[in-house]
Amino acid sequence: MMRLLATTICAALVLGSCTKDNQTSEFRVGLVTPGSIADAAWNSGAFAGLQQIRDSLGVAVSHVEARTPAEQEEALRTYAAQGYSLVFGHGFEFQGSAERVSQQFPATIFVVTSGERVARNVSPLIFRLHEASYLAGMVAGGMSRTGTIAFVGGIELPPIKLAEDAWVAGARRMNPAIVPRSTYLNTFDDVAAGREAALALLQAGADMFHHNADQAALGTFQAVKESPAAFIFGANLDQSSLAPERVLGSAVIDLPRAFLTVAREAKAGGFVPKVESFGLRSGVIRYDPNPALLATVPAPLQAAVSAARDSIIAADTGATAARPAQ
Amino acid sequence: MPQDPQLRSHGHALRTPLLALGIGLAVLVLGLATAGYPPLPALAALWRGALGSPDAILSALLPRAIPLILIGLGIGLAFRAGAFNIGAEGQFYAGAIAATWVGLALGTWPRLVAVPTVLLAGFAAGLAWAAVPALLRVRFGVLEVISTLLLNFVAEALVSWMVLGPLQESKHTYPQSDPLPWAARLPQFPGSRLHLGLLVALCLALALWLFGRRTLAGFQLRAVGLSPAAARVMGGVRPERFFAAALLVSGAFAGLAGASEVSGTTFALFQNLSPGFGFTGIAVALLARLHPLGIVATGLLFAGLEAGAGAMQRDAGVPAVAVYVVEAVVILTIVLADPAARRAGAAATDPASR
Amino acid sequence: MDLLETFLTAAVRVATPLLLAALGETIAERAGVINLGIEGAMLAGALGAALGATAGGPLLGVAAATAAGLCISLLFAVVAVRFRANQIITGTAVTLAAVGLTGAIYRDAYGAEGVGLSLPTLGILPVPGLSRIPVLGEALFAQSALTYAAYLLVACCWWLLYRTSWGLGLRAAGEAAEHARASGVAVARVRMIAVLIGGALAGLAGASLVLAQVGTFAEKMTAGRGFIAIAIVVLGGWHPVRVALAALFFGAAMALQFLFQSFLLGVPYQLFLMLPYLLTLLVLAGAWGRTRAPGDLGRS
Amino acid sequence: MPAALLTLTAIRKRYGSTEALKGADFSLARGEIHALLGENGAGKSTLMKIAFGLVQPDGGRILVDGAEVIIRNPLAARRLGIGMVHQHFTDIPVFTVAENIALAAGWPPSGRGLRDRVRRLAEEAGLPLDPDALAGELSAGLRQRLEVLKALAGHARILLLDEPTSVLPPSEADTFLGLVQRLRDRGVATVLITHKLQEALAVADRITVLRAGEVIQTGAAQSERPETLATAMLGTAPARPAPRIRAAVGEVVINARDLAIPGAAGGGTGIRNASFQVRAGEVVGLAAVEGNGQRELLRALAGLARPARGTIQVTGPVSFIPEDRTSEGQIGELSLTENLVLSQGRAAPWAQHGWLDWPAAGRRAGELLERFDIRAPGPDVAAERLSGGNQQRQIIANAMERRPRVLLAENPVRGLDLRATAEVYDRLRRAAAEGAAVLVHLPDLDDLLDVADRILVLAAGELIPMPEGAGRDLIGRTMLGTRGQAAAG
Repeated sequence: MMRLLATTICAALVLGSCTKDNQTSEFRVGLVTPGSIADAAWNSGAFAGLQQIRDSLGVAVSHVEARTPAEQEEALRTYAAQGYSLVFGHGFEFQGSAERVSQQFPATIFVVTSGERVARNVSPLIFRLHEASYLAGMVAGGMSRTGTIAFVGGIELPPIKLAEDAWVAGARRMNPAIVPRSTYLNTFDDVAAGREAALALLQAGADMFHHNADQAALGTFQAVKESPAAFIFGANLDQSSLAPERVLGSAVIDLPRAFLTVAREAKAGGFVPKVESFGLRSGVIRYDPNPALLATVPAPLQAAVSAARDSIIAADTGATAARPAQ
Repeated sequence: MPQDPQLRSHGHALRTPLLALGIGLAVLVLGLATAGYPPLPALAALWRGALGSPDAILSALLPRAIPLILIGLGIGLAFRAGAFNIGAEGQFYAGAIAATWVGLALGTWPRLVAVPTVLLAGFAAGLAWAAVPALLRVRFGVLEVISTLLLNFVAEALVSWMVLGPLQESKHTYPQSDPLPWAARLPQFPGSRLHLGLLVALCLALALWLFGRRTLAGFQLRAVGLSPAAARVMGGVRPERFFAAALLVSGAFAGLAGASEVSGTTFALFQNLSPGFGFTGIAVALLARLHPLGIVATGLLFAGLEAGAGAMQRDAGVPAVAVYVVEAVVILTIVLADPAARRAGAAATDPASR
Repeated sequence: MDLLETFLTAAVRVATPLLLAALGETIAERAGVINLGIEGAMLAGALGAALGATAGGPLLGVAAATAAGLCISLLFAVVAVRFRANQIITGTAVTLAAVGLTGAIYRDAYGAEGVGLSLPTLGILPVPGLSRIPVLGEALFAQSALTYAAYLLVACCWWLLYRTSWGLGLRAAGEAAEHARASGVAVARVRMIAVLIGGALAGLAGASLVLAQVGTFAEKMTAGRGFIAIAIVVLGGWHPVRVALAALFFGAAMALQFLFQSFLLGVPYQLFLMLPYLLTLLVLAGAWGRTRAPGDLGRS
Repeated sequence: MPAALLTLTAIRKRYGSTEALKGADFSLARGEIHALLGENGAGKSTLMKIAFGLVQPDGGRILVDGAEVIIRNPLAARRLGIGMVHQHFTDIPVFTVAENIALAAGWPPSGRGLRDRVRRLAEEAGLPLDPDALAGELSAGLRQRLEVLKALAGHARILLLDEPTSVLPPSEADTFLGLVQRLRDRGVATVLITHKLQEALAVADRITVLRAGEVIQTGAAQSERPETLATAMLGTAPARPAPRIRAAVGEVVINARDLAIPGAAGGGTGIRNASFQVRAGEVVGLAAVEGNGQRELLRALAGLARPARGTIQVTGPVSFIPEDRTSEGQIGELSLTENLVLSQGRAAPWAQHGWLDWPAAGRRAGELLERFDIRAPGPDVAAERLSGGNQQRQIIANAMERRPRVLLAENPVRGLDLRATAEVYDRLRRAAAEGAAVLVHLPDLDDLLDVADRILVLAAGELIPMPEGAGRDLIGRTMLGTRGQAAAG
């Protein structure tokens, strides 16, 4: 058994050195997602971005799904070893592994979505989705009849917690007495959990919902749809289509646009690693109201939301703050 | 010299796994072709990802194999004694949690002392986690198949609490622990992700092989697994002791795997540390007919399949889910084609163990 | 609706898929087969329900789910019963295959990036009169048709196991296969059918998850409910009525978890996630630990 | 001669390399008791399992009522009116009597209707039995009664009894045979498989002798004589019992005082009170009806069970030969060498400080093959590949290898043919001659009287020593003594 093993490994090493990876100088882009790209949210948005890079820039792209930290690091590393020029690690969890891998592969640019630190060739991509969630919260605060609003989160990750806090702050601005409730599902997969959480929150009196739970939130939409007086705000994508009668608006990250911006810059050469931070000002982050329900939102409230958006954009100096203040 | 029955048919022992692998690949090719992916580039990618370059071997194949081998060794031992441990997943997390806890506290220790201490912590925690089903079985007659399964869910909730609570990193934002200090990290092979855990796994495989083949206790353990009644009546041993000890050690090995993963690969605790090692480990052990050296080979096989699957996604655009089907087909072919693997399991699932 | 009623209603709703799957597993285990593949059968049922409902409404969804569960468990039955391969390992592999297949088919049918499927669901059907009973009425009798089906199936399973000669033969096959054979029970066939019934019910459980609970499909959405069902069977001592109570207990524990989170802050919610499993272990170690498993369970 | 009820013609059956049946013919007439006589392994059970659909023949024909039938499974057999009582109990221990009968008869197991039906069946057959009792909690005699009821439940006209008395004490065996005769009078034709000549001669109308898969002779019972039957069974004249070696009785090596041992799960009385001594050099017989504590006593002496009360002093190495060869006496998957290593534990010369010297163990196993005349290809062959007699020789060899001061044997001849049985008895006597104290339990009282120097009776948890020279009748009555239930039921 051992001898066979040794022979196999030796043979593989020999063969391996023959079939050396074609390390061309061609510009190639890799994407590593922490979950299924069929989630209609965080990961599928990144995949859409990758495809846009392929179509707009005419470069070769590749995608890998890696669910555990070990696999994620391996995936980043393998792309770099194969000579990819730009590799996206789609989530804060890639920060540590990107930093480790980058030291060995200085020629590759690593972009960590929702990352936090800049290294020589590691660039975090920060989406200030909370700016849009804040606007959604304002609408919710102004519209809530019960005075209770609810947030359904997947796992308590920093960007998700930020979005929750901004949502609550927005609602408070319109109604200081608002009661915020929240539930974390500890999963992004379990749709039924998303629905049960929403039903419990409805019982707690909530009539305005926001989420950041990817595909598990599909259950939240379902619960809201079945409850007569409740409304929900989408996250990451424009989710109006999930429940056209009940989605007042969505806090949107235009991932394709952001990915394309970064890739174009990298392809042009002279990419300087920095914190790429996108807020409302960039147009990558948007609060998209559902046009079908726009009429139900009182005009003064709409005006207040517009004003708030303008002032957030005005306050954004374009400087690349490392992290938005918490 | 009387032969170890496990080695009696050398050629035959290898034939079935290879056959199964062949059939698994054939099913993969068929599936790819029907789904519209050109099979040849996909297979080429599979090879590249698993064994295609020194880098693939050192940074993808071998690091992936380490936890699989360690867990497989433990499960193999437990099954031999007739203890059906399907809780390696939970024991792995218990080990990872303990190793992180200890590792974070040892920043100032010399590495030569700190690393073994970290591994030992994982070992002990896995053992303790397995002590619950062992105790429940021996004292209360609760089937370990059930209790180990239940404890997996508890461990998953526990690790989730740890990374958001007591062990959360110092800024209290990310659901992960602080990175382990350098002193608590297993040394890595320069320029690769391969770490010293492999050596530990190989040594343990060798030790287990010697234990099973050359020691009275190892032989008695196998006898207990084959027939607890005969081992008790003829051999004068206490089957429940061997049963419990095997369950404990098997948990300890899974805990050690958790420690080695934290200390050698991820350097921090995460709640999604395991992609299902505990269940793949069962396949690894059974596929090798519970033979410790065979487990090294089958651990590498499954690691190769998974590393290759990554490459199939990367280079050939094959969806990630395809690899689940391939693994399933390989396992099913083996249990179908190999009466010995079938029997190994049969003895192990005998819940009565009377 | 007050808090208690909401909680009880949620408990029954959450318990329904667990109960359906656990009932099926009870039958299989009573025949001596432990089928870890029901997690896969449930997932296949969920996808079947989604495909069926997309094509022809909720009823077709239910039918397709049952068929999908049946297909997956047929694979298990052939390998583990016909060829007598190890049941645990076969079940694990079958679940793995189901995860892969459902993912591939889902991506093929609805696109690689997924969609937020919104499926026609089975609505709530309050039973006239009964649903007015204070406290429990709403919880037990204002549910979807599949919950009532589950109640009915509890009675059916009980009747099948304890009141028919086929059920007697099935229990004999699970207790002592050799002796049952000597008494004229066609053990392999009985086990095969028991596994298929279990698969069909697991498929139905998937349907209830998709069509009665969430109205959508997502990859791996069963999230371990099949394994929980196995724990429920043990907790219920392999008896349909007690299994139903155990399923309700698990449902209640899960519902409680969400309720607590939405009302209490600062308590680590993971503690609630652990609760049902720890309680099951305690119960197993305590009074019900004496409940005997079928004598030949797991022996192929 | 009227058409036979059941006819088996030219039945052939092969298991791997051994030919179990080489074209056997057998016929059962209406209303007769037909004894099927033969050594173990002669093919008696296989022939009857074929008639009951449990085994499919490789060739030959089966006729019921003169019409050819194919019996695919026991269900089909039952439809033809055939019922069978197996050598071992085949009930489901956790089922009630009623449920067990319903299972065999294909009746729906619903409550009161079933209970009445079972009660009626039991009364008609003259075999009263509580329908609600759990099968696993019945005494051996009652459990055998249940087996017969199960066989009769489907209106059986043909009853196949496979060594039905082997699990019964002498008096219950007589009762049972009386019952078979009563059933004949009600029109049930019976095949009685046995290897006991006396039994066949006592109740059968006709006797067929099977040897090595072939029918040697068949004829009316009145015209048979034991000697000719024995010759037909064995092929040669029966072996004469070896001359008894009388050893010098030495010191006390087993000393038990005021023992109380709880009964094993699933029935049995256990031991309530026992004090006795056994000396080196003597063979002591333990006479007891199944389930009267002999199992518990032997196991306690072997150190496998702890007494609830009292003391046991046992000197020197103890060897124990359990009743169930295949499940306790050895591990079939392991080789002879490995079984030897297992049985010797850490005291063996090849186990130094816990490390095993396999070559040394293998050499010793080879020597034992020769010394104990074990016919095996070599010490590396798996124990399960040996014949029953050779397996038992190997178990005895392993037991003797410990050089026991105390040898405990629990029915060490189960399933062995006459020659092998005689050889085992000889080994026990020789062990005593070499200075061991031998305590042996045999279900057959005659054999026990043959082999033992003195008898201890276990009845209802009490140990009663028999005076030397006590006769069969006294011992038999003592065995049943206070235990009325077994006889009356």
